[in-house]
Amino acid sequence: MENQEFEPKIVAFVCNWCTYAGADLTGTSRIKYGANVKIIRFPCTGRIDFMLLMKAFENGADGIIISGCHPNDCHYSTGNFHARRRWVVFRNLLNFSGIDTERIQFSWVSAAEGFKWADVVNNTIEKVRALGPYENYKKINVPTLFAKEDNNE
Amino acid sequence: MEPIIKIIKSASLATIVDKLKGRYPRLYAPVKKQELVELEVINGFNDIAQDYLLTTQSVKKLAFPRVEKILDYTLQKGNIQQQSPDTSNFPETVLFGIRPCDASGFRSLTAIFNGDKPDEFYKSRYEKLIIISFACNKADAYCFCTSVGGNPGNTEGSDIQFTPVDNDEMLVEILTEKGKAVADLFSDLLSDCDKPVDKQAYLANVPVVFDVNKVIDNTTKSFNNEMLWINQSLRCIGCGACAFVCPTCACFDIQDEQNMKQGARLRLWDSCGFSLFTLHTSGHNPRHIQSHRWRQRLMHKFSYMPEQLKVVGCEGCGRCSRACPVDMNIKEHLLQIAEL
Amino acid sequence: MIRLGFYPGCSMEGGAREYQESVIALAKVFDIELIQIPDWNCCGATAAHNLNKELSLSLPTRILALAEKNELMDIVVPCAACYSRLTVTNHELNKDKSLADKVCDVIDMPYSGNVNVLNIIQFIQKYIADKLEEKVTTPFNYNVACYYGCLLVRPNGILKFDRPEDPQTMDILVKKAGGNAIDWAYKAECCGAGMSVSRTDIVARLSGNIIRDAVERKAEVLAVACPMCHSNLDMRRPEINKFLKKEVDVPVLYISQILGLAVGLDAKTLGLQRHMVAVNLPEKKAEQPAPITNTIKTEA
Amino acid sequence: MSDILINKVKQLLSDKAIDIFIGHGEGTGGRIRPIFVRTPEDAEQLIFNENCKQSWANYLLKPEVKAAGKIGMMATKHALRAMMQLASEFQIKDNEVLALYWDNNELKSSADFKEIEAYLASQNHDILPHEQEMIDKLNAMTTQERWDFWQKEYEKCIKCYACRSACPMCYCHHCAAEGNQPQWIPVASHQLGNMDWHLMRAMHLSGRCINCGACAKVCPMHIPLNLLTYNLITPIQQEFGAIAGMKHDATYALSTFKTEDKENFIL
Amino acid sequence: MARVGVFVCHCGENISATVDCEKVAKESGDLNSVVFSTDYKYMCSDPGQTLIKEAIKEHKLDRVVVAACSPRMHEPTFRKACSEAGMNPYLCEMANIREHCSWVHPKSEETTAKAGDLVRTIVEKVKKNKPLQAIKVPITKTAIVIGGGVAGIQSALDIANCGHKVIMVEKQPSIGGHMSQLSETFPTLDCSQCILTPRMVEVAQHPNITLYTYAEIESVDGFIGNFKVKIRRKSKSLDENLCTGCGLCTTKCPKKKIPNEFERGLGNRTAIYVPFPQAVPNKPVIDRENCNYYQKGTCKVCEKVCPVQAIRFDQEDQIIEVEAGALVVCTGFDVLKPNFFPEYGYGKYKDVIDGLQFERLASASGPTKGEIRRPSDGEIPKKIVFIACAGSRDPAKGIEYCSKICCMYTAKHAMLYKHKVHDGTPYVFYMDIRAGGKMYEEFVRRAIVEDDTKYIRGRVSTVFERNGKLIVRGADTLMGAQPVEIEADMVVLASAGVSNPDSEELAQRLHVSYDAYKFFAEAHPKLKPVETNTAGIFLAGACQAPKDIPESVAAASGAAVKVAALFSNSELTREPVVAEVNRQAPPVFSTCTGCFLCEKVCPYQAIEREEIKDRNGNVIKTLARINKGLCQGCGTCVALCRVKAIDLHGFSNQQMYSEVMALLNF
Repeated sequence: MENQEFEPKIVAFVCNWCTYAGADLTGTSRIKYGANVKIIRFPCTGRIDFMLLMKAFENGADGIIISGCHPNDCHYSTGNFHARRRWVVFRNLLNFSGIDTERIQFSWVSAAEGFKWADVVNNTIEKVRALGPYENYKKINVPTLFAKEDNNE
Repeated sequence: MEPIIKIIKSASLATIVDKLKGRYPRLYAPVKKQELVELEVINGFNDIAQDYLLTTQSVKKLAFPRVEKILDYTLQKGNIQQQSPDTSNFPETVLFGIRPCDASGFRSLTAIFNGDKPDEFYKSRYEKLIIISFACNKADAYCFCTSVGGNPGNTEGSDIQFTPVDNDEMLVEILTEKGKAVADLFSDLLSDCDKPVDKQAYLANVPVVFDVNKVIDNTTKSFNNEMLWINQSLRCIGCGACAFVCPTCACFDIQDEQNMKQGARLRLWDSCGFSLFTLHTSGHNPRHIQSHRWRQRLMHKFSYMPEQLKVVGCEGCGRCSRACPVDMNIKEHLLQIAEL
Repeated sequence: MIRLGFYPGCSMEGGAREYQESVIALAKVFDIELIQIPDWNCCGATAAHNLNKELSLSLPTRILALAEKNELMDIVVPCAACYSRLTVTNHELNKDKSLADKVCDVIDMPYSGNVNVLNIIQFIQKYIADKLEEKVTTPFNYNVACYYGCLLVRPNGILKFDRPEDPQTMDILVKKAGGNAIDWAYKAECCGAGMSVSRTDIVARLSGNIIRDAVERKAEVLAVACPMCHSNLDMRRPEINKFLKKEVDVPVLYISQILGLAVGLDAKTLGLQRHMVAVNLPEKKAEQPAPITNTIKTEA
Repeated sequence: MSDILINKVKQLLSDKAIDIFIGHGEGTGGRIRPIFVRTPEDAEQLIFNENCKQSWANYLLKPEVKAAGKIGMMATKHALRAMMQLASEFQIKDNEVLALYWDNNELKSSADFKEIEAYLASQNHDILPHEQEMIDKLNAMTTQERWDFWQKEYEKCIKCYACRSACPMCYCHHCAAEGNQPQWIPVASHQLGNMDWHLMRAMHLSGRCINCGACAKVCPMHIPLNLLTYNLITPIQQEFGAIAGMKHDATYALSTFKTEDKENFIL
Repeated sequence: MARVGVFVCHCGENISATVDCEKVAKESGDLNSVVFSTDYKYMCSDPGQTLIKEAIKEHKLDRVVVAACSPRMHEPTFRKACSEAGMNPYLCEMANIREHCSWVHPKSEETTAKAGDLVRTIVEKVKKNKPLQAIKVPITKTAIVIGGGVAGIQSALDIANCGHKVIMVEKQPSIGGHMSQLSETFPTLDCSQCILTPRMVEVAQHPNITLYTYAEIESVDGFIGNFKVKIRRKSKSLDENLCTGCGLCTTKCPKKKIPNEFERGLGNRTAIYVPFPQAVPNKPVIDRENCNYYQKGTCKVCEKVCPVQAIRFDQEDQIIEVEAGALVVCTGFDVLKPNFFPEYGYGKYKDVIDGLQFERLASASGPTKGEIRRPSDGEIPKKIVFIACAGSRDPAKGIEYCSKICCMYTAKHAMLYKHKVHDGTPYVFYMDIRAGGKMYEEFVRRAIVEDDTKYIRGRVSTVFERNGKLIVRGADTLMGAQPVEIEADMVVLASAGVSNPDSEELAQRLHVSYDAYKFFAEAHPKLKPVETNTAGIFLAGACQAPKDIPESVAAASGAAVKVAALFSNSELTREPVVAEVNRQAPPVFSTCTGCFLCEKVCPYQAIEREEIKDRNGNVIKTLARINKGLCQGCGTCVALCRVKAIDLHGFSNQQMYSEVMALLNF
């Protein structure tokens, strides 16, 4: 088992109108990418709550992809701009707290960028694979805590 | 049992710690951590804080942990397995160097947890505790143990109590059978007490500020005195610091934490100071303002507990006042109530 | 005492000495010291920038770097050509960081891109204009045709100074000095510039058109802010007159000289004697000249 | 200084300009505590000295205090900024709270947002050098070192929520930490629950923190929580040009955007 | 307990070639709450849909997960099928195991496992789905057309002819807009007034159209189908019901030298005036700023001469409130202000005029009765220079766009000039000739060839006066950038078309977005050219960008169709994917704190304030409320809300949280 190459678990948070559609195009174009990445559909990047990203790491994600419409292309006209600001701040906070922001890939992928989506996914898989499993979180996550024999304090 | 009085050289404490360490699986003692003094597992005598009044948190966590798992379960379709943790296997644990007010605090906790039907977790943990307390030779402006029936040399709840006396010696009081068994480990270091020692003379001076019975009476009578509670708690910001550092606060919350596969039921410290404490699902909150919560805190300790459990829910350690972000000194408030 | 950097460039030390003299004298009146950038070099205002871009940027960059080294963050550059080169250089360097690094490497000096280059009018606007009116002792009550030429206002996208086709800044200054800045058509036309030596015939034609329009609109003085313009309009007057087929003796003064006269500096200090076309301004009464609003009939 | 303050408050109370005054008072063993003065006589207990740096702005929204009537408050710079930020979030209105503050040793009083803004504009609002030093030190660490640093701190947390209670910006009636559908933040004060809580709080305060430092000062476990939010102040100011608590009508940095906002991490 | 059915589609071989669909179906049957799971070759086919419908009935399913293609493809199909089986359609979700799985991964265990993960994730999501009802919004079948130019007229008539009520609001005393100022129109050279006036009259007489001239929009509240609009009817100082439009007052008014705006200052008018003879309504207004009575307190000549006593000096502005279901914004454009080009001497030289002034000169009803005479001395100009792109396509002047109509009208001007001044010479300085359009290129060609217009390709640097002539100096770039000087008698600037000075203010009142040039912005430049980003507000004409008449009319009809389509139902049905602020029993009312930081985040201004009052009417709490009519469901507010008081139907916190948990824990 140990010799087997590490397969990271990656969650992708994407908006419905651009990246989800872009990933659909990757499919219709039959471009291949790693099966490690699984997509969760949001109406807009503006809907992506930073708490969900925290939850993803806590529940064993080794990497996260967040992707939406290019600036000015938002279906709701400005959701991605708001999201972008939040990411700037959130990323800064994570970094300051010692959470590895290398494991979070942000991207703009339009509905026409099927190839780009495959690239983003494959590159992220490679990057996270090189970083290895996210042990920090695995040490403090809930099942580990429960496994302790006597948590007295 | 009758207490056995002995004398020991202060210098022998290190040896005692080593012996305890060799005999018991866990040894807790006050440890200095930056600004805090915390009760921690120690490896040797040198880990122990040299000069401390009290630990920042009380010792209650050893019998009533911050987070305690009381149930484990796994989830599978149509098959939910559950399992309670084994309470018979808690390790024997020595608490070395805690203060008399902490030791006596177990009286309240025991009254609450083991009242009508013993709480399996508390009971099992408490039974495994060996309590070696150090009498206080100093006190601060927050201390008021003498006003609530305690004193700096109170032996209640301790198995052994040490009191520093003259000539780098310490008075040793072996108080229980459990204590005697422990003392046997270092009986070679103990010498007999040839002449009676006036223990009181070596204790800190903690003046009595109020008559606790007056407080109990007046608290009970003042339930409807809105302005009293409002004025007392106007600066209360509603955090849980007081309850969490208190050696006798025993309120808890039950929460399940689970993912898709497994989960656990946890018992967690809670505080009556939180607005959420009594919030109903409907949105109604019977204690909707902070003064009601403050009233509850005092009523609980000085009215309900004396009435129902025959104990005062306060040891006079003053931790709540020290921890209070806005300096609500409980001593002052109790004095005000006593003088009503 | 305000201390500002000063970049004379070649002409201030040669053919346009009176320009430098008048600028320094004028500054002095307003308690401003102009400090020559030590060890300054040529700005490269030739055709060089068409041939070798890096060289054409390196020369001005060295000047700017020297200014920065001497903590002269505002520098006054009276020559319009020098002003153009230095400002364009600042623009190019700030636009392209890698180019800036390369050029700094060439001159072996650091430069941040933050030295502020002021042409003569910007300098006056920023440091003098507010106090000008109270200092005017002898209002310059003549009809003045303000001639801006090309390099002062172009390329507008880079210099961002005044309106390229219809500049106004010098007119405003002349009015503050008590003069009547006339409305005319050749404010920003070409004077012939670099052809000054090689093709005097072209200069005569282009500058001639300028002089003719000014004179036809009753200008008594031309105001300029560029040594090259000055030399074409002043020094080439014989050729111009030949082209115009008449003798025109309207003098050409630097704006600094005009303001200098207005604040009471004497002709010598301002170097008026150095002009080719003699400066013989008629005596005027103290009051303002009759405003020549417009020569156009249609105007009511 | 105390005398000037006492006289002023006495007058305000006897003039009925205010009904209750929140100020600094002598606490146990030299500590400073907030006191609430309702009568001119009680005003004698007020003090003001160099130790009185605490902001009492978190009391402005407390129901019992509001019920007392018109509020006056001895306001430090941070308390005033808290007021402005609260105003920008529609929690207090212009001329609702009378703030007393020292401007160059002169005791000023104002309930007018514009005046307070003008005063604030004249003050320095940088975080303290030793705090900046700590932030720089943390930022200079490796990611793993930072993780270890914070885990050690989070481990101490007992989740008493004193940080939340003391923060003037944590005024929500129903904190997200208390939401349980879904249970975003584990209630338990284990390492994960503690970390989740502190990260969420820092994020919710980003762009709103007025660097009063109350969260860290009140922490009974001495966790330097303020660093989490302070660290975001500079980037938010630099990237978005926003600084909290300076204007009563400021737009929250994360409520708005510019199309030309910069980032360097989005592919 | 939810009863979930999982339906795994093979999509022929599209999915089953790489994913073991049978296994996926079987394993999803082991998931909590899944009471039925199956796989089938084509779920979207009739038998496939029947299979789902029957399973819903047979197994009493209350949730359905279809694992197939992208929900962007077939979500409506399956939701409809579920609905037909009596289930709430919003309790059906899709797991995308085709585009996001079978097509992008090779046949392998991992691919099948991933399909299983995706199904599990959606099963967990769907368990948190709540039954939703499509939102029905009642529609007020009245449209407000703002602006009475050709676009507004067209739009109003089209809507009115569909049988709906229209309220037209025009700022000026008369409708007609810029088109009424034009002489002839390109490329046909038919008279502008002749084709426009009948339509103006039709507007005035149409039973479905209410016309408010001299009126402006004061405020707009509400949302699609339910706008509440306040209209300010500026005082005309006239009782319109009494006035017969006899015009006696205008002839007797002593103030006669007021520059006439309609004639662009080339003619005069009186203080009480009708802007032009064909005005609709043909009733005067008093221009108070120029009226002797209002300025000096005496005169009242008009009152004295009025045979029907219709003058009302004490009349005040009137605010009327109307309800409307849709708005069409047709506020048109403006022409660049004169002093914009100091080097061309506009404003300095009387004989430098702009295109609209030339239209007036050329108009048979204009100040010169259609003769081209220069303003300064009334002489007929023998040499005339037209300067195209006066301001347009000039980044230095801040207008980078092409004003589009100038090439054509400049050619028309040259032609009209030549037709009227046979011995004159028209010159045109141009950058490029943009004559895309039916018969447009031919038209320009005619101007050049038949009417001998001298087209010079190059820009003009300056225009100045010398000896009574206007010297136009420019360059001829086709002659090697040769400098050119033309001694002209008159210069006509094809000044750039710009947005109205008050367009920004109006846009903010309407909550529609606008571009850098303050022109109103379409919802999509190609596919939604007459919509705005605010549902129910449409655009037409030159308020979007400079447009010629046919384009404006086409857009106006387009907008009218959008309005008519909207009005074709009595209710508007919308997807219920909207945000909602939670509500609880007193005393909490909601977890919303009322910080309103969400207010600015919303791209649709859908967040409103709701005051909770006690019985005495005192405000206890102010809460955010989402206007369902405006909300489009982006969820940006949801992620911002600190207390999680806002949630988004269809993508709720519970749903998204469950998805993350389910995806990662197995």
